[in-house]
Amino acid sequence: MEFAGFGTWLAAFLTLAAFSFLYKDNPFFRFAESLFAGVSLGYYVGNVLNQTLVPNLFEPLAQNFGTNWDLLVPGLLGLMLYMRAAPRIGWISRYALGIYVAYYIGVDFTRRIHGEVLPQIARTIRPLNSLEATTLVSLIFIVGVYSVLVYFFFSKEQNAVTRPLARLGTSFLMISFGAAFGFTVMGRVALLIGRLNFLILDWIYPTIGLQ
Amino acid sequence: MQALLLRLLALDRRWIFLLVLISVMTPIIVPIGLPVTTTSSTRSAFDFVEALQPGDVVWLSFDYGPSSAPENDPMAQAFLRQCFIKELRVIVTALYPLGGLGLANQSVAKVTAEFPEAKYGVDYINLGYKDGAAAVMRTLGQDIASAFPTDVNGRPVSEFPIMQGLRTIRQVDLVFTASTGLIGEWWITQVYSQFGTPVIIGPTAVSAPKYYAFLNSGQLVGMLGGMKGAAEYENLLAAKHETLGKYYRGTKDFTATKGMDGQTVLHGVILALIVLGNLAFFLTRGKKAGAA
Amino acid sequence: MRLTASSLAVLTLLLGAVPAGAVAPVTTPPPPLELPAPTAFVAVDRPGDGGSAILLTWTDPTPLPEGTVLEVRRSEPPADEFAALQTVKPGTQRYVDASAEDGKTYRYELRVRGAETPDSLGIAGAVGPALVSDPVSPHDNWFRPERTNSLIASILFIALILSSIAAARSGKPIFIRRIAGLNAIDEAIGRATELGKKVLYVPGIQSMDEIQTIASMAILGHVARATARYGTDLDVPNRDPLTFVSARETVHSAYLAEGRPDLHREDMVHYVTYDQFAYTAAVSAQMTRERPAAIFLVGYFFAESLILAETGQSTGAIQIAGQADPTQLPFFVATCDYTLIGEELYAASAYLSREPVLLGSMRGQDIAKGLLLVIGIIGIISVSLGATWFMDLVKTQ
Amino acid sequence: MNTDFGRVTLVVLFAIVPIVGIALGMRAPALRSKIPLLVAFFAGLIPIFSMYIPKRFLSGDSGMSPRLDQWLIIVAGFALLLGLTNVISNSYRKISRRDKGWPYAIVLLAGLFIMGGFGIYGAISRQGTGFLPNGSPTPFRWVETTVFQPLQATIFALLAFFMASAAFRAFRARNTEATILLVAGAIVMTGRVPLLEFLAAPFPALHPAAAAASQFMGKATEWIMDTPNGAAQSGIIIGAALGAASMGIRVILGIERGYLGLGKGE
Repeated sequence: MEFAGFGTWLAAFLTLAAFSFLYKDNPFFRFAESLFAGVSLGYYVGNVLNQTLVPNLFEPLAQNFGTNWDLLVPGLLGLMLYMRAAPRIGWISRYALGIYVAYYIGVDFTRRIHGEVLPQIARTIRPLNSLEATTLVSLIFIVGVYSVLVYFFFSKEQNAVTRPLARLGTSFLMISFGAAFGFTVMGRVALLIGRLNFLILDWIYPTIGLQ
Repeated sequence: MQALLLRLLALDRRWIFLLVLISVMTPIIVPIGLPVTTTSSTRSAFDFVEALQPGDVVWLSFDYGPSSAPENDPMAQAFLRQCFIKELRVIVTALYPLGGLGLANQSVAKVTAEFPEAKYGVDYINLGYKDGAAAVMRTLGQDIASAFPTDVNGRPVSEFPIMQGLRTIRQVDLVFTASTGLIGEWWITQVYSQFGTPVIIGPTAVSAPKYYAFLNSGQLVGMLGGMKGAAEYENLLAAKHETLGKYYRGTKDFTATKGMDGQTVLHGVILALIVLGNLAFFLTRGKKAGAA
Repeated sequence: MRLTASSLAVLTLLLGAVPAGAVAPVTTPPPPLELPAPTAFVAVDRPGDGGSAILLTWTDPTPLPEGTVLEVRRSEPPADEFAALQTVKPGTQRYVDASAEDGKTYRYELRVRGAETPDSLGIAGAVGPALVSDPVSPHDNWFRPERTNSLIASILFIALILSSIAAARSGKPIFIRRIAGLNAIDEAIGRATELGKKVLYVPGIQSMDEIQTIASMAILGHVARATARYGTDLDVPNRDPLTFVSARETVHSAYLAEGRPDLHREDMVHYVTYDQFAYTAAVSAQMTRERPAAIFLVGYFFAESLILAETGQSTGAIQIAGQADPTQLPFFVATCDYTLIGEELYAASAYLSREPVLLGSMRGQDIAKGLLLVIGIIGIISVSLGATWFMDLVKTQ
Repeated sequence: MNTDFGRVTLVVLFAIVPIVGIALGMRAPALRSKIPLLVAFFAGLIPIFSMYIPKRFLSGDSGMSPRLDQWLIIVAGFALLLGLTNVISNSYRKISRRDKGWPYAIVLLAGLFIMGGFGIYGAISRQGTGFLPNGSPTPFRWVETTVFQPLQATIFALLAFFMASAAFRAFRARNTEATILLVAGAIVMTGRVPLLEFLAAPFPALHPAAAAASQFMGKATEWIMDTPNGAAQSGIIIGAALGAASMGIRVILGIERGYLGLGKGE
């Protein structure tokens, strides 16, 4: 139990050291920041080994080479990345980086048209044929989307029609940014509540014997 | 006066920081208990779950890490309680790489302790964490067992009655993702769009605005926006199911409803600062113009 | 006892059909039910899938007596016996057998099955006449028909971009409107040069699988050429290792292109750590300690956006931010001098380089936006006139 | 040995062709960029075809597209070592040169080697990085919960402070656009929390009015988030998606190649 108590004290010390950055840069913060950089990198080394390379590469190769022999290729591609260290054959790393980038760009491409452009434009296709409040809301929504799109026209000089539309688009953008900012305050405060809960409920209260 | 206003405009940020600290810390020590109003996105999520039938299968995914736990934990726990009281069958997963599984284990352990009649493997199962959320979701549309061959304890999923006959995510009646970052969105674009399984999302307050787009286009059943959404859900739940009330009226542990106290005070403080800043801005600007 | 899903479903139905606390009658068993048969029962390979699935469709008989379910049974050669596969709630009228195997031929049987009553527990309820399907075997398919519209849209878009690029290459001049945030880049680097301070370029925290990072690399190339020209110091801290590799290549080739390999140092681009917030803490601390004159925050950012931008703001640097995803834009707009919003991030490389190929593809994007506006307006008019089919054209699955 | 069509094609495209390309590139510098771009082109086409073609060799569980995805997760895993060597060599240089703040470089390396060491030990001993069979945490896990997570959460929590200071400075009615931003932000901040009820708490007579006003602000917030905000978000998403898709085409076709350190002509 002593050990657990030590852990809480250590965590509390690091929490306070990190918060001290708000006042100014200081040796405690610098210590915490350097430790954090080192430990986090070590964490990911452990994580990548245990969660990525062992289950996805070493275990499949060791357990069932016949089915997974092709996994030698990503190992090879991974090694190609390191060729960057040798200036004269650094260009070999382009193979690995090129394949990596292009594959995910391909995945992304389909997602953009299929999952974003079409559904979002479909959202604007709403009937405007009745005199109700919802029609007005639909109209505002449609005008908002289309005017923002007009704002994003780059290759045409703005004229008497598009200039006011683009300005209207800017107004929609500003409403959105203001509103999203205001909306987010909550989430950020929640994080602070989480830390203060730890400091007060898990560290100070037990330490002073209050529960 | 003029000098004071100018000083206010150039106020050292550290005074604001101190004010923030005091206003959030006070309600944790001295709770207030303010009322919460319900938004329609939370209500539609709640109603959808209420309309499910006993035995329906729901999927609860812990797609967040410790940093957003104060927001996401209460949502996941409220949803889990609702599932157990409605006798839904729950499949739990964690797709967030940094500590998602730990939080899932904690919440599941906490809530299942409250419902001793819920049987592991029959009424719920914890499939654990899997790397590569987007790819996992694509696989779920083909074959759940190939994405999650074993449960969190390493036992083959085929051993558990709850997984019998459940081959793909298409057969699941609802996905609930408590999420931060991109994973929540993938449930919509990878799972709802491609396999049609309804999705409720409990995002952090910061990503919530993005999901209104999906909510409006009908790609989402409902949404619990941040801690406020979680507090709304807690209130709806406590009002509908008397027996659950006790978890939301205690003083010992943290609930979203309590978190809302600190939120309210701090929002008030920030708004007051903005008003003061603008007053000072206009008064000094007027003076400068007059002097010129 | 191990319950299967199908028996659970039956049980569920049973519990729903029987009032709680009903006392089992001790009299004679109930008279045999005359159950109807479903119609239009068809079993086909499920279209547009990767195999291993058979789609069954039918029409429920009307009226369907209360408390009945539809039972799907399957036989696979060489055995001719039908074995129970699944029971389906009334009203579903379709079932996908996802346990079929490619290359095997199956036949399916469908019938209405009466609910079991408490007095005959364990005894199968009455069954209606069975329909039997033609033999069918599953296989993988060449096309997903439900994605026709997105395929057409993608092909049209690719054709549009490529033809715009071809037109631009043939020398057609292309106008581009002013983008303040991009004009400010040279101004910011100029100020850093005057003050003799460094330029800090943060390329977001995502890897090279994110297209915003690639757009950021294009802008980094431009920034690095400017710092090479002016002899200003440049610093690029990285969170993602692949982005780190790419940033190194980009900066190195920019200094070579400007003919200043002498000014280039390998450690201009350095790696920090893989953790989002450890990276944020390190970069924020670096801002307060080194006080760069110009800070670029361009790429894909998450929650760290405001920590970085607000810390940078407090150091008095000129800050230029850019992100295509909308979530972090409010914070950049609130704290930075200039922000590239959404598509402006992708327009940057065309704007900065004025290369015909890039200008041409930007022109293609504009035409696509114009087409979308036209489609949207036609859509609104047609749904307002009651044509609901229009929505099906743009709906994706 | 698995010799499915898809599997073999992947190996040919992304192992045999690169190896041949490297051999050719040793002699002909022009091929040092052309063949990588050609190989990348094929890598980009695979997921696009897989989107529309459900054939098993391409899109099945271990078809070409999912398999390439699995490969690349491994490649990304290898990349971390590059970052790691960079950090170690930079820190080492700092310490040996006694640069300003060099003791902190020792702290960094100590954290890295301790945590990394626990992780490597976990992988070799098959103990993993979670809990031991007796339920107690592994050393890796212990450092994770007492050092790593508290620091992560605290740096994240700094945002609460920065939100307040940024709001104080940015939400000023300097011009029309800033005023729109301010008004929208203020309405939403009021509507998100029961602020009006809180303010009316000391005055019982005002309670119903405050509750009604609070309800109204909540509705207004929802409307703003839904309609004008939702519209602007949709607009940004559509524009950005077109920009991204067009950039994607350029990358796959090898027109945009700066990320590989390649100029136009290369």
